[in-house]
Amino acid sequence: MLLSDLLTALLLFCSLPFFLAGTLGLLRFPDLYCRLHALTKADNLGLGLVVLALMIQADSWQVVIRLLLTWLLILVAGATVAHLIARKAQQDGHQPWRH
Amino acid sequence: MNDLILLAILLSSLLPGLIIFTLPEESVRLRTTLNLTGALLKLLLVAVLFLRVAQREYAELRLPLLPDMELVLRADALSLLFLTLSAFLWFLTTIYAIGYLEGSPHRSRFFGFFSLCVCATTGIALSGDMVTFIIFYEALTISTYPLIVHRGTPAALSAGRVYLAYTLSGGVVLFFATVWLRSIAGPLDFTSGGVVSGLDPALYGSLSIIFALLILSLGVKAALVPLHIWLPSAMVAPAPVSALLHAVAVVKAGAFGIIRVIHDIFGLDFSIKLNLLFPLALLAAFTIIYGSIRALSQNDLKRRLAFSTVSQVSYILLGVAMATPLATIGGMVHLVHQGVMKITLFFCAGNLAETLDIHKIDEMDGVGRRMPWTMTAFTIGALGMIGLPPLAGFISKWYLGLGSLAAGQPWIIVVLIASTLLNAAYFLPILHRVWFVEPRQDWPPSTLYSGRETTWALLAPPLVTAILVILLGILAHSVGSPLYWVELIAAREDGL
Amino acid sequence: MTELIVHQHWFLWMTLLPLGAAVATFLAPRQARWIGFTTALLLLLCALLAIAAAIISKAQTITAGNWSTPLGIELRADGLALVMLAITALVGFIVSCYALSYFPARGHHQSRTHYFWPLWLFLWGGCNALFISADLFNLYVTLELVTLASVALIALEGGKAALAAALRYLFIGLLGSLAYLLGVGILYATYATVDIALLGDMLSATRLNHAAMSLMVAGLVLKSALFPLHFWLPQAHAKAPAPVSAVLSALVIKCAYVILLRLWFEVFPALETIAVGHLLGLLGSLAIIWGSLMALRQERLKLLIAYSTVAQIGYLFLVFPLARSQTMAAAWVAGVLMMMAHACGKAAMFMVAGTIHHTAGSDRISRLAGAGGPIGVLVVVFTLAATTIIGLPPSGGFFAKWLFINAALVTGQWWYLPIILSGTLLAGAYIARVLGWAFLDVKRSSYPVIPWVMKWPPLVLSVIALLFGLIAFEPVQIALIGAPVSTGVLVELRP
Amino acid sequence: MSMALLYAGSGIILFSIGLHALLVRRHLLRKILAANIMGSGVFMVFIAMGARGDAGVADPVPQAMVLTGIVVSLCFTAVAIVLAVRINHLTGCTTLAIDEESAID
Amino acid sequence: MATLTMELTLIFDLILLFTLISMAWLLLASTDLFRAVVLFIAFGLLLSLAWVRLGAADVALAEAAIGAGITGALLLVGLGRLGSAERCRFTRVPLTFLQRLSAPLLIGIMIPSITLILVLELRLLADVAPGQQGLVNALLDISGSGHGVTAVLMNFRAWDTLLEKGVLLLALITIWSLDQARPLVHEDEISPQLTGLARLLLPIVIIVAGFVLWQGAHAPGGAFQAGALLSAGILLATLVGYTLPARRQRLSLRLLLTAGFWVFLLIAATTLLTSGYPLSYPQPLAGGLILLIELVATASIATILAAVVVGGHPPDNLSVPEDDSSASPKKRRK
Repeated sequence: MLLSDLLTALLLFCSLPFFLAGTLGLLRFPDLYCRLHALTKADNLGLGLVVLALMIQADSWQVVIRLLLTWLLILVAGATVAHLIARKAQQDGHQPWRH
Repeated sequence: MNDLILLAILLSSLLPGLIIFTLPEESVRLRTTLNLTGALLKLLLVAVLFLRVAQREYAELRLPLLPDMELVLRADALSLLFLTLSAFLWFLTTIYAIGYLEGSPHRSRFFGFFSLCVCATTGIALSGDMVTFIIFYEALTISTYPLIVHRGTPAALSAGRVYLAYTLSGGVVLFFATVWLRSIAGPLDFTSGGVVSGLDPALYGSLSIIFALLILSLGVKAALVPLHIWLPSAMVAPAPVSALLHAVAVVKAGAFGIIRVIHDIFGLDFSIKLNLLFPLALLAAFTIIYGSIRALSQNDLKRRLAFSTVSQVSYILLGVAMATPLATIGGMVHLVHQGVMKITLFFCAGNLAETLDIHKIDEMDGVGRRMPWTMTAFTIGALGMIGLPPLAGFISKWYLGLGSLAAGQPWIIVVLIASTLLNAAYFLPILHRVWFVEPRQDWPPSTLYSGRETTWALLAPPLVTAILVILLGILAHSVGSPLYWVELIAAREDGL
Repeated sequence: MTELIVHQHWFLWMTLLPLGAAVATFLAPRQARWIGFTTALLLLLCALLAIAAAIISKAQTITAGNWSTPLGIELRADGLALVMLAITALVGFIVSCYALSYFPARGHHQSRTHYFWPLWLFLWGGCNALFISADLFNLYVTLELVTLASVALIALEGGKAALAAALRYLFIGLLGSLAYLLGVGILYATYATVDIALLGDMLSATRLNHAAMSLMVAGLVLKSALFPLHFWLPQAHAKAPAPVSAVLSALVIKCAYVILLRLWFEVFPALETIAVGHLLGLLGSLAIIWGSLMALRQERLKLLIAYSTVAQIGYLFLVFPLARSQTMAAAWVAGVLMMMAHACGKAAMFMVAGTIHHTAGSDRISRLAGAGGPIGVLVVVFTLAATTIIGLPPSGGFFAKWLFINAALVTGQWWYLPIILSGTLLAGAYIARVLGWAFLDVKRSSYPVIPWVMKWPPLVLSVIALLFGLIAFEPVQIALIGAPVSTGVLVELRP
Repeated sequence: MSMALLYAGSGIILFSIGLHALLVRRHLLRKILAANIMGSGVFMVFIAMGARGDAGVADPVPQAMVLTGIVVSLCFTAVAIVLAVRINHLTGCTTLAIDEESAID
Repeated sequence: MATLTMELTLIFDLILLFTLISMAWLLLASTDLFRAVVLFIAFGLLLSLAWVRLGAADVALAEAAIGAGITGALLLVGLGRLGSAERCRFTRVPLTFLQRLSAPLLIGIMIPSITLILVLELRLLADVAPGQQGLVNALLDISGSGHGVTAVLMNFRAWDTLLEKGVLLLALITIWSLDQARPLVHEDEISPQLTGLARLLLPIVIIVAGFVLWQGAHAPGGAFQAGALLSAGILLATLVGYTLPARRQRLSLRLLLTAGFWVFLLIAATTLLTSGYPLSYPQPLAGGLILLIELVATASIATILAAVVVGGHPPDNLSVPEDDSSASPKKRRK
């Protein structure tokens, strides 16, 4: 019982840096394409850790599956949306950032 | 007990009016038959009612309007006086109007509103309380407007505007005063002796104000100076309409209303107690003189007649205001006599305008040769107005005089004499021109009218009324004459 | 027979029927006109039956789903609801007849015709649902139904001005109803019910309740276009198609006002509302004067009529200051009379304006020159309808003003007298202006022939408007069934 | 002062913010947003007041009312947007500031 | 410990409310409308969080699906068609003196005072004031629904819901009467990835919607949330190029759109005829009737919401009209 709580806490703490990084990237990265990276990569990973943490706390298999499904859906949606944004940006002629 | 004959009398002119509205312009015969049947039917019904009331069985009809408010139609002797007058004169005026407007546009509209107008007048005569009276009084205002502006000329329209401005303002004041009185005194049925005499003396102040408001608002239609402006300007209307305004409906409605208020709402004694009548007498006297003086300077025939009306109608008010039996009789009988005389004059004026296109007095030189009958009628009417015995006008003036003596107000004699002289001063010159001056231009020949001086429809009515003027004077004391009837009223309802 | 009359809840059918018909007309646009007309006819019938039922067995009350209050929603056909249902049925029927030829089945405005009927039937159903509802939140829903339908109908004309007017009206409606809803929420927070009767019993004069009342009253005042919140009305009512203008002026305005009456006399009597009443009275007086003056200045018939509506709304709001303990009935009845009379008169006037626009090509008042002859019947309709707007006897407006003046005299609030009287004169002036043009005799090119449904139904309505005072006794008796005021309408002033 | 009342107060504030914006903003879309914010404020008052049941049992009635209210305000938003688009289509305006006088005809 | 959690929740509430209020202010004040709309969607999501905090899960669902979802879509589409520039602000009608006077009066004085009074007065209300939950729970088992909110919506206050369905249908008719539908996307803008996502998501959406609907019988959820989800699915489909397969006169579509309302209406009429009360379901049938109503309602709501977002009546012929570029604000945006 205590172990599971500890594990959850650990996972949650691990997820923090990713979210932090994602947010930082979103704020600080030079152009849209990089920001998309920050969002889709870091945040999704952080979210995955959170989901994992919650899974441990879950008391039935349905809940576990639901959580997993949620994460997968978010991954797919995030990917597609990121792609759409990038595509639109390209069409509108946003040049990728270079040194 | 509800008496449907009263409703029938109203409908006898309302229904024809409504039907006529929907008639196309062309269907002259149908319209004429409708008009005349309506008028005749009304005369018949009124005659029936007349006999009933003569035997003291008063008809009454009550319909609920609101909780605690009723529409009351009642036929007493006074209402019969006005009713008979208007019914009879309307019959003549209808015939006259049919002849007068032959071939002119918008006749359906004209006769429609014409009938509504008379329906409203009948309602005024028959109304048994203040609410009903106001309803028909305002209905009269509205249904008269289209008749005044009938010609559609800018002049007619401005006359109509003036008319509406005056009568609507009067109506609003009347409305307000009535609501006020109603909320003080409760139901306002016309009852001889009045309904307010029993009230708390604390209210006498507001009662006096209400009385003044009522008289003034009704004075607008009765053309009391300075509220008379609309009347002379309304003479642009066609002659039948002028007849209606001056003799049958509008002016009379005002005078009648004042009589009602003094006799049946406030009651003669109570009015005297509030000493409200003397100012009215003064105002009436002033109006008489003022109207006659203004009439002197008018060159337009109908305008002169209009101002003469202003002065003549105030005889009625003067008589009522003196509050002695004889004077009251004089005033009330003048309601009828003035009507008959004045309608004669307007018919004649209309004939001149219609047949010979004469409107100004200085165009009338020698017109007596071309239109002897019309001018004879005119002469009789004019002499009647002056008060030449034994014509109708003389009777009313005689009684007014006696009344003033009885009332101990001899100054009124002076007023009467003065006005008589003024009447003579503005009528005799016309008569002189008509009969004794050589005609300036030659008139359109009478061959258009197959030898007659004008069409029958135009000629008959003035002749009838002229004869009536004589008869009213000579047979003043015979049973059923207006004088007889008025004495009956005085005896029966005012207990004088 | 009486069984049938009493035990069927006709007033409920009067809400279900038009809503169902609205769906039907949407499903079958081609048959819309006939479905709509039949529905109007049936509604007229239902109204008579509902009144008959109420006369036999007083005010009918029924809870939706048979769940008693506070949980359920109470629907009732008391006097006020009945007369409003009836007047709506009457005006609605006439307007439907008129619309039959105003929105032709063929022609390039065909789609307009197709959408008019469902929208108009939705509006009708919404009004009826509103009149019978005795539940503050349900009133909100019905009010929104009415507002949305009105917006759609205003926009139906399709011009940019009409669209702008519609959108402005939408925002106004939204603002008003949200303010009202906030008030409802606050009341629910305290009393855990939104039923009018229960609230009326429970309410006490706390500051929070006063705040709630102010919010609700403000919202409804905005929706019923009381001066100075009237700015949206003239455009909205003048730009809409004529039948729509008629309905908006005659009925939709009254919806918010009916709720206001219910709140004032049934929910908030426990609160000190004197000050609010005086404020409403002041605004009403300003509305009377301002609206009439603006009407006097208009060059276009529909705008003139719309501004006259602004003025007439002013009279409706004199009810609130004039309803004191002894004049309660007088003021209330005056308000109800005014509503009914104005509904008939104004609807007829707007229809005439529409017909004149349709025949003379424009609704400029100057285009009326000489109309007295060729299209005289329109002028007659206009005149007859105008009598009630001016307040001439024997119209309903006359007796409403009688009661107002009576109440003002008895409660000693004399300062309303000049307002009422001058309002009457001003109304006379702007009506006379129109008539003056109509009677002006000029030779003009002949008008196109007017289809009879655009002539006679308005005439009927205007005749009713004129004679309403003579037949007012029964309607007032019906309105007093289960009314929140004691009978004894005319009050006497004794020192 | 409990959480429910806290939320209710915030609801009032949201209402006022929306009201202010609805009155002063000109762009139609902003007005629409403002109206929605107002609505949310009102709904928050409802829900918060319903949430004062003992043992955290919320009153379902205000919730049902708010569900109804949300739908109604959605309907108004949708209609308002289409109207705005139409107006913009005809006049090229995104505000309600079209000149009334020229709009008479 | 308990006090600590109390403090924490209080802090959380404070933060949430502060964020909500400041967001509302920001989005209404922001000059960039696109930003405002995005903020509004975020506002909606946070609001649903607030609903959860207040124990109103149904409202939270509805807010997320409608307040944030559909309304957001509507606003974005509208923004796309309107453009964010304020045009024609200078040709306003000259205000009358009174309006000019009343505006600052209203904004400067009345709004703050109203706010203050209300907040101060609300503060004085009881912290614990049970509403009607007792009554509702007592009647729950005869209401035909295991869930309080659904019971109120579908039974106790079903009259409201009936009229509300009417409002929804009315909104659709209004929109159809105003404008003709224009495509949300042009053929060339459709991306294969989105199509793939749609293929993946649509079945899931349908399942979830069914789940939400069925769940509404005993837990948060119900017709409206489900309908909103479905409509989102439909919109996704339209975004990847499926056009509404409808001609304006096609009856089937209209039947589907109106079904939710007229079925409800029919039930109201029949119950009125049989029992003398509108919408009083006979006891054994109550659950079934409610389910029926909700099923049909879900279908109608889904279609109506989708149609509303598309905006305008379907074209008379299947060929989609070209957005006439002359007045189209799209081109004018930049």
